[in-house]
Amino acid sequence: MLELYDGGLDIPSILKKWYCQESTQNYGAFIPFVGTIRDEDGIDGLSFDIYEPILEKWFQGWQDKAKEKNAIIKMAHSRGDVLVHQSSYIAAIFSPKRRVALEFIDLFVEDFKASAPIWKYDLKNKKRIYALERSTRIKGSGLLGVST
Amino acid sequence: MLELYDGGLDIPSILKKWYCQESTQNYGAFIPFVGTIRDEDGIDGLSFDIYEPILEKWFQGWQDKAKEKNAIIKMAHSRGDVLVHQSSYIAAIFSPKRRVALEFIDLFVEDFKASAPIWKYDLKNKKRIYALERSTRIKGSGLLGVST
Amino acid sequence: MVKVEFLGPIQKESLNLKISNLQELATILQKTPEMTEWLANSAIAVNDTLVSSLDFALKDGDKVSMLPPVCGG
Amino acid sequence: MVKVEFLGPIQKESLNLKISNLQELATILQKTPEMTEWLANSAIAVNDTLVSSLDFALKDGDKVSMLPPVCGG
Repeated sequence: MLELYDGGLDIPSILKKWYCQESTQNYGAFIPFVGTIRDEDGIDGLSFDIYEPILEKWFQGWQDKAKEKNAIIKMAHSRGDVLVHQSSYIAAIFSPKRRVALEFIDLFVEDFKASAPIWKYDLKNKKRIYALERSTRIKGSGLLGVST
Repeated sequence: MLELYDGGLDIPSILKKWYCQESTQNYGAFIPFVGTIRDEDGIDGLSFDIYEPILEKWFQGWQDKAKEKNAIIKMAHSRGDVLVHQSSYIAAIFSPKRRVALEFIDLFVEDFKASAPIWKYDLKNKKRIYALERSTRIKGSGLLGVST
Repeated sequence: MVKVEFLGPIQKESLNLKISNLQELATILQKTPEMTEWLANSAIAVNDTLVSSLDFALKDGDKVSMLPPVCGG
Repeated sequence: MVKVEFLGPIQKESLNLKISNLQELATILQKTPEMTEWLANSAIAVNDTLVSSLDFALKDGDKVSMLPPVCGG
């Protein structure tokens, strides 16, 4: 399940909803990862653009991988502006056993950072500044830049 | 912070409390681990004994390790009986950066399983049966069994 | 016609081009100096699937998307 | 006197013994056949700190705890 929200996430509500949705499904381990905007470099917050069609496909690929281990993944992300100390990201793994969950949450979050089609901007003085230096090229980038 | 409760844990309330406690402390990553009793082997639930003095010392050792990385750890566990589909365990890491949190939650949960002075019993037909075959000897066990 | 769209921070209007593969798109976009860095940085998707070869054939109605470096979370 | 307590599933009342090290405790407990498996399985703490040597000296008022295999979570 992939959920997108405008602005900061209501983390306690999302955690409660997900936990209750799965509480009788016999998952022994539940591991959420929550990302919260840090107050640093004088930013007022961050802002996000998302390209949903590719995000959905990327997420479905992970859901399929999880299913092979009898696990499931849930994820929510913010669109637009999110202020400092608000949260913009939550992902969670439910699995029968703990090792699968501990390994999946790490792999999932790292691949999310490297591959999910989401662009981050610093919010400073009402301006939206693309965070190029903190961004990661998607694997295979540069294809159209090759001189021939 | 180490919290012990009689019976199953109210996971949504604990998650909300912990999240709100730290939401302005500039932790970019928050990773809880929740353990829920699985319906298996015909058990009605599990039951737990805890030896608090050593649990507190063990937990404080981890809190000190976390502090070196500017992270903190919270944990709650059930005492006594916890029924199937209820949760008996939650631990969480808060850290400025995600790598520290992802690595700590794994190491912490595994060491918890291997070292925390907590004993587990299956609840079956109103009886409490020690789960010896699923338990782990604490490092250094067998000291008094050595013949001399 | 093939629709070419520029995602996230690339400030450029979509294009509709008569091209039959990605090589032709590369040749066209490389003529625009302000695109140089984006071309070097960005991944390419055709109909929302990432592709890895310039020979990738395009047909009428296809959508090409350019994805610059990402940073979710 | 040294207090010896048996934690978790070990169904045994605490003992108060006049002993000066863990070796003496081992000798006493090894005489009880139903303790054999617990002795082989359990870790030992003195005053709530785990110890790893039978030579560990004990003094009046110390508390020795026996911790059988654990399984939290």
